Amino acid sequence: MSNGKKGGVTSLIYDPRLRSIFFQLVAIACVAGFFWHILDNANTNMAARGITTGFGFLDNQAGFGIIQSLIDYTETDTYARTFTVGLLNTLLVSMLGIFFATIVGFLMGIARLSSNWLIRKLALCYIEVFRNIPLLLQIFFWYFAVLRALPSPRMSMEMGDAFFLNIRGLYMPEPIPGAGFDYVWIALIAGVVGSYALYRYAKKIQAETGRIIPMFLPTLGMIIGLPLIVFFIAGSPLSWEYPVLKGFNFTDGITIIPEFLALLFALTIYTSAFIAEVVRSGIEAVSHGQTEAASALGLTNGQRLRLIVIPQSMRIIIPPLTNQYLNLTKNSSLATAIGYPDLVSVFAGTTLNQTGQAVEIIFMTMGVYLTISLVTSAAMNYYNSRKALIER
Amino acid sequence: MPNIPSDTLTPPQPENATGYKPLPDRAAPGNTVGIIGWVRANLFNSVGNTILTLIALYFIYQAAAWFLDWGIINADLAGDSAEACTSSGACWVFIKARFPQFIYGFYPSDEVWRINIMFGLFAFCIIGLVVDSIPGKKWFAIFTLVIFPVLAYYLMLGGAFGLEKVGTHRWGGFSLTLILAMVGIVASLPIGIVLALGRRSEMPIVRSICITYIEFWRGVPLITVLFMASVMLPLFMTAGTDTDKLVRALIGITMFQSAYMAEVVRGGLQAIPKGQYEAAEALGLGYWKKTGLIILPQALKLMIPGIVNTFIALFKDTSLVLIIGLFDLLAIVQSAITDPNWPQVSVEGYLFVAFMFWICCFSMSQYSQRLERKFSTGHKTA
Amino acid sequence: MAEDTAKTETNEKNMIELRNVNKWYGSFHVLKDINISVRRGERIVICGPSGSGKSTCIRCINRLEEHQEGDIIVNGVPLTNDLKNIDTVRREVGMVFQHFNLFPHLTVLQNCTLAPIWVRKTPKKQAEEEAMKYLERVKIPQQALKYPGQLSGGQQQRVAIARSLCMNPAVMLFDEPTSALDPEMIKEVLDVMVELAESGMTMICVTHEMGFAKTVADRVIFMDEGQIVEENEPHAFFENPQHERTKLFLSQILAH
Amino acid sequence: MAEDTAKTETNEKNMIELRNVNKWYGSFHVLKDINISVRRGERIVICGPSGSGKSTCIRCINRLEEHQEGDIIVNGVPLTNDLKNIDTVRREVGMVFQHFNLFPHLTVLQNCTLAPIWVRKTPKKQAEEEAMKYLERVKIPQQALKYPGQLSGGQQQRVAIARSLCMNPAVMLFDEPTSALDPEMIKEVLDVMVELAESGMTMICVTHEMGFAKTVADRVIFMDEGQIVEENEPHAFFENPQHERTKLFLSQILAH
Amino acid sequence: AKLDDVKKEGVVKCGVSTGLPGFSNPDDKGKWTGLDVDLCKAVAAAVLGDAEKVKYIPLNAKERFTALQSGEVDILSRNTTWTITRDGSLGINFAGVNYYDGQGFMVNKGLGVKSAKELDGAAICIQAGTTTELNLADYFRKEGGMKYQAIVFDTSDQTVKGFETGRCDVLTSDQSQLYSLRVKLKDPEQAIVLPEIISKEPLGPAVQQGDDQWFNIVKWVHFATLNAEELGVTSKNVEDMKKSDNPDIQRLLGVKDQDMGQTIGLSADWAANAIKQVGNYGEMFERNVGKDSPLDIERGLNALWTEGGIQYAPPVR
Ligand SMILES: Nc1ncnc2c1ncn2[C@@H]1O[C@H](COP(=O)(O)OP(=O)(O)OP(=O)(O)O)[C@@H](O)[C@H]1O
Ligand SMILES: Nc1ncnc2c1ncn2[C@@H]1O[C@H](COP(=O)(O)OP(=O)(O)OP(=O)(O)O)[C@@H](O)[C@H]1O
Ligand SMILES: [Mg+2]
Ligand SMILES: [Mg+2]
Repeated sequence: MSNGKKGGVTSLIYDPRLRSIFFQLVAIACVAGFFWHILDNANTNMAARGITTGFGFLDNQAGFGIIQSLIDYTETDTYARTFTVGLLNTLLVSMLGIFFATIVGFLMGIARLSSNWLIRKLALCYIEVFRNIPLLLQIFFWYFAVLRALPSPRMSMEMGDAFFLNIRGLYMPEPIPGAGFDYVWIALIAGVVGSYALYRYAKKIQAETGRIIPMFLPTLGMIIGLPLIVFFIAGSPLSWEYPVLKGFNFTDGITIIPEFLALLFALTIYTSAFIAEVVRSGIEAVSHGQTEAASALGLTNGQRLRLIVIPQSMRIIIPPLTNQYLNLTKNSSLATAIGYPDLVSVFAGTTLNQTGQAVEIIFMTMGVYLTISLVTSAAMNYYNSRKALIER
Repeated sequence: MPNIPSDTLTPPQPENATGYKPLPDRAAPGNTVGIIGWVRANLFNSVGNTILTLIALYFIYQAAAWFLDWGIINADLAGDSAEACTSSGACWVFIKARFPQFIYGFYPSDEVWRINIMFGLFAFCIIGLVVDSIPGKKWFAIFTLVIFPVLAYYLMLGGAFGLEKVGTHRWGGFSLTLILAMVGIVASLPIGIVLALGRRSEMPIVRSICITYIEFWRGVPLITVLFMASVMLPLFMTAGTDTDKLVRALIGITMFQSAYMAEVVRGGLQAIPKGQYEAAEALGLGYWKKTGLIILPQALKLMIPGIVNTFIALFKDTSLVLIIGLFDLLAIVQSAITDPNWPQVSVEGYLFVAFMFWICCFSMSQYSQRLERKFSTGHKTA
Repeated sequence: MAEDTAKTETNEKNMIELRNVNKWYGSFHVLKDINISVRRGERIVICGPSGSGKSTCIRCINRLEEHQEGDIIVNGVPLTNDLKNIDTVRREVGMVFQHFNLFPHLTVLQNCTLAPIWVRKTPKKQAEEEAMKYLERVKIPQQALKYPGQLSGGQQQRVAIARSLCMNPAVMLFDEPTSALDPEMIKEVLDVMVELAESGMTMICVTHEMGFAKTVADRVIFMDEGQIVEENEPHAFFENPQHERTKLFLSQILAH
Repeated sequence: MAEDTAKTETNEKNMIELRNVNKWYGSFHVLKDINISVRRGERIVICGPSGSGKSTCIRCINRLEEHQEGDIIVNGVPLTNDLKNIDTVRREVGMVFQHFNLFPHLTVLQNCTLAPIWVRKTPKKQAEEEAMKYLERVKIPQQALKYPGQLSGGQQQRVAIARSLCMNPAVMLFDEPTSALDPEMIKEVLDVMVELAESGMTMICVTHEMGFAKTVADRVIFMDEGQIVEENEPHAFFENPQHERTKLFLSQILAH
Repeated sequence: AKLDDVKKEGVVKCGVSTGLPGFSNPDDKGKWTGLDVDLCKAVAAAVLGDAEKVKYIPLNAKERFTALQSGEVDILSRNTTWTITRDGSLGINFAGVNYYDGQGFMVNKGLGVKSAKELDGAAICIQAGTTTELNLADYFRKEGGMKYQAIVFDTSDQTVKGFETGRCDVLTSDQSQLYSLRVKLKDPEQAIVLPEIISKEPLGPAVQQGDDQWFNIVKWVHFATLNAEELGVTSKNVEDMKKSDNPDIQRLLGVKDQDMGQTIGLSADWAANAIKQVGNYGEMFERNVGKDSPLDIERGLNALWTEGGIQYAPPVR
């Protein structure tokens, strides 16, 4: 509130600023009292039950196995490491989920606006079915009803001795880069840099002469072709480690466990239904007049999309899209229901159970998700403030 | 004016220049109207679309054929035990046999009438609220939000009015799902209103407290909240406080949900034009009277679609209580599926749950979309 | 009651008094040294180009906006941060807005009785009777049970006037009450206002309806860029404006 | 280039030629046997009651709508399903819409240079210079770096006109360019259009601004129910309409 | 104190497993049966005089300790292994061992595996949050770094289902559980339990720390059922036995002014009630997991000390 004006008889209770200070003090007192109360309770309760506090437990040996880990992990590692393993697994499934959900969601959103009635209605069915069924149920469905129907390892479905699909998961060959593979990486980097340079050059040429240099094929060539050529010149320095059936299971190669597949399927499909709606409304929000105006100026179909429709609809799409990404990340915690070893499952689940350090563990777990959310929202607000259409 | 040859000033006169008669409408060229026109325009208007149409038709045919075959033609419906499932199709007998359990959970079968009454009352409330032609929406709303919960509480729990007490550990199935969602919404609404008002307050500390609360709960997954409620809440309570598992879950859900509700309420408050606040102030109404008499009554109406949408989200999310060991609809079906007495019935079971959830969520979302459309046209003119 | 004492005290004095009022929106100086005194029963018209601060000025009088310097005294009560004074002043001052701001969820009658019942604590019955009286005065008693959304703009504005009158204000403020109306409706609202003016109500009215100004105003105040440029009785103001700015403004207005 | 040859070929002929054009929306017959020829430099005003098919008619000319029967030939290029022809025609024809349809995410200057750069492949610098020339012509060069959202309606419509002019069209189509504007702004847009007309641009303009029609039109076409009812030079059209339907329409318009 | 609370509420809140035949399992009508269930019933009979005054709260492995800590259950009788960390840092007390168990493996017959040592590389189904999860890791490390994949499930139902559908080759759990889970299989014959026992798993009821009276009650109800078996007191003959002159029996059944119940805050006929309504340990065992049950588990370690087992109860005196 701005400066008020003095004078007159000001009785204190009627001064709005004093009132506001008073209310705020009361609010602080309530919140502080509440926290003090529960902390006090927690302390007495934990003391009474002989529960130790603190983060010391993180250095203790975990002693249990985790089926999927992106970093080296054995049972002798510490709980701190199980935390990292879980976090990485959460990030892995979230990132891939986001990637696929975006693709499927955009396809469905665009299908929803197709000129083909049948496609439009099919997309509508897809959206209405999948977003109105609980995600957990979808996860169960994929895991317990669909993937469970796959054959046993000995009867795997196979593709060319390289890919095997069975109830234990999907097995794929693992690429082992040999000597000289580094050159391929260098070529790839060179390709990316080259493409960027070409992009800058093309822009300059267009500004100066108006000539439009085609970008698609050269970029493709530089980013994919160049590394490929280098790869073959270097004598194909890449070997594959094929999965083999040894004893009970396939070993070697890359294994994708069914828990992961089920979670990924369910997250992708569920979220893509929401993304499709986001995309549809984003595109519909660009008025028909805009496309008409662009056509009337003689822009081609592709230019219309690239220069007019997409830039405008992306502004509308991106904030709710980010929300969906956050939802997906949070929803990945349902992994615990089927035993995919994500953060909640290994840390807030097994670790909590082994150590009994409920407060610390839940606190850390929530902290992780909260950090992800807040950082993303902050980035989003920044983006919005940059991209908001300027009005008067 | 540029010089234009004089003959152009009298343009070629059409034949009907002297006596204008409206031409009759002609029918459009045959291939652009009617069913054929529609099919051409909507299904086969280009090569790409034709291919898409054919592919889509093929898939629809496949799916429909499979479902007809598995779910209807070859399905078993008669009988009441696993032995009745002999054919290759779906075993709907399973659903039939377990249906009461799916709906009522472990509620004692002699007392099930109580749940039925609750369902009946609930349907009564909903019909009263949703059907436009029924007057007295305000009273229905008050009944639903205030009286119905009390009635339902005593009906379900018993222990008073001569009703046998049925502990919450025997609640389950669809009725539990409904209870979780209802309580979640009804309890989070007032908290959400307070939070939203706080978030719009001019007092920085109150505002930041509310923002912190809202952003905190919106930033964490519900499942961690449920974990917290089930694992940590007992630690935070004074020793010896009786904490029923269901109550703890409900506390968690309510805290979580109130943050989302606060955002819905805020949306409603923001939609009220500034002039309404000013007019109320100019009439001498203080903050609480202004809010209670002018702003909230209008905002609440605008919030209904938002509330329904939150309700849908919550309704789906209640299935997570399975993870902390409550037997909602999904959990009870899930555990029934593992019954060794029944053969492979997981697809049937999941389909049944999916169908129940879908029907509820889909009809609610249609309702909220209808309301949104109504408000988007209605409010401007009002 | 405090207000009663306040009233008797200032009975002979000015009803509204603005002394060297200054106001800023952020760093934008919107009101500059405004001095206005309005006697009981006086009718003032404020005019001026868009953005000149007219609305801000009268919104300060019932504290919808806070001023930062100078004194505003309404019916002897100074407007300070004291909530009690603000309440007292708002009961004395009725306000009619450009966009009516009726409460769409309440009937016309409820709109009118809301403040008497909740602020003045009048019994409902009595409040309704009084409200009907005022609705008759603005010539729409038959609409009492309708909702604002069902009325035309002119009718809505008349309800807004009746709603203010129900609080028995000592002063009425009007902020461009006719500018959101279709031409046919302007007249019916102006008629009500003229009738009100003739009954001796103290009024401050921001309007560009020069006909109205000429008919009823005791004084016309012309504002520009947050300042009072000229202040005169209507005849002199229109026939013989003193300042170039006023002349320019009048030429534009009258050309319409 | 194809367009150049096309131009030379038809230099002496009609710029736009509609022959027995028929169009249906679904089964609704919206254009019935429309015949219009527009010579280079001619200025046509189309008027008629709402729903009579005026917009549809001019939207067919740059193929925003497809017609089902008859021929439309623009600058010698027939409008068929051939995408190349459509492109050629659209480059020749500028269009100004009722609701401006500026691109809100681009500055005024970018709005104007977009099509020259991407369609005509003009170097950016040159495109900007030309755009500034046209912006000066519509009297808003100083707004070049603002976004459309920051401009008033009249200014936006002038930008829309400049944007079309930047493509150097042979013909300009206007679809009720002033009807979404506030009265003060109508004039500034009409001024620009009159100036454009006087410079010899071929124009077809759907409008109800009869003043404009009288000042600049070479011919006025009156449409009703998808047909051309009357076609005459403005003087004759307004003073001495031939048909009852026209008379009725004019009496309504002029009463305003 | 807990005893007063229980008396006031008139019901013993008993935390049991969500479904483990032989130990705690609801039947079609929702009636709970099993060894763990019987222990709660015995406590209810001793404290309240009525074995049916029990409220069963099904818990999965992850939530069981919280439920006990928070007082949601009065007794956790849920095949829970007694370990030092659980005593030490979870704030709970084990009141005895009602089943001496050890962790074992169950495999599909078709795999042809005869010993746990052949399990290198196997996928192993396991229930999350159990000591078995930890023992397993130890065992495979001890056996020269054999590899395995742990597939964890939330409930034992899911674990069995996972094993049955082939998600894993091996199911590991306490041996008693293996037998009981095996009955749940569609074809129990398809699975065999391997002979190795890789850990000690003393299973027993647990109570919250800090209430010694309640701790004693639970402990001594269990001992009473053991003593009853040792003394030959059964649910059938308990009334007759009240007339016995054996002072041990008299003290146990609280007849002839031998009121031992009061020392732990109960009435004199506490043990008599429990035995009459639920039976002695031997009866409970045979009824639920032994000869008279589909599980058909040998007494083995769980035989009385007098019969070569290690079930040994302190005297009632
Ligand atoms: N809340 C505000 N914050 C900042 N500036 C404001 C605010 N309200 C009004 N202004 C500015 O203060 C100036 C005076 O506004 P005011 O509404 O009093 O003008 P007015 O004379 O009533 O104009 P009009 O005839 O258009 O209603 C204007 O320049 C306006 O832009
Ligand atoms: N996309 C469409 N689908 C179906 N009917 C349409 C469509 N667009 C226009 N119409 C109908 O075609 C008729 C002519 O429309 P058009 O917009 O050309 O009229 P107009 O003369 O421009 O009217 P106005 O003066 O209101 O702009 C109207 O009856 C209209 O309802
Ligand atoms: Mg104003
Ligand atoms: Mg039109």
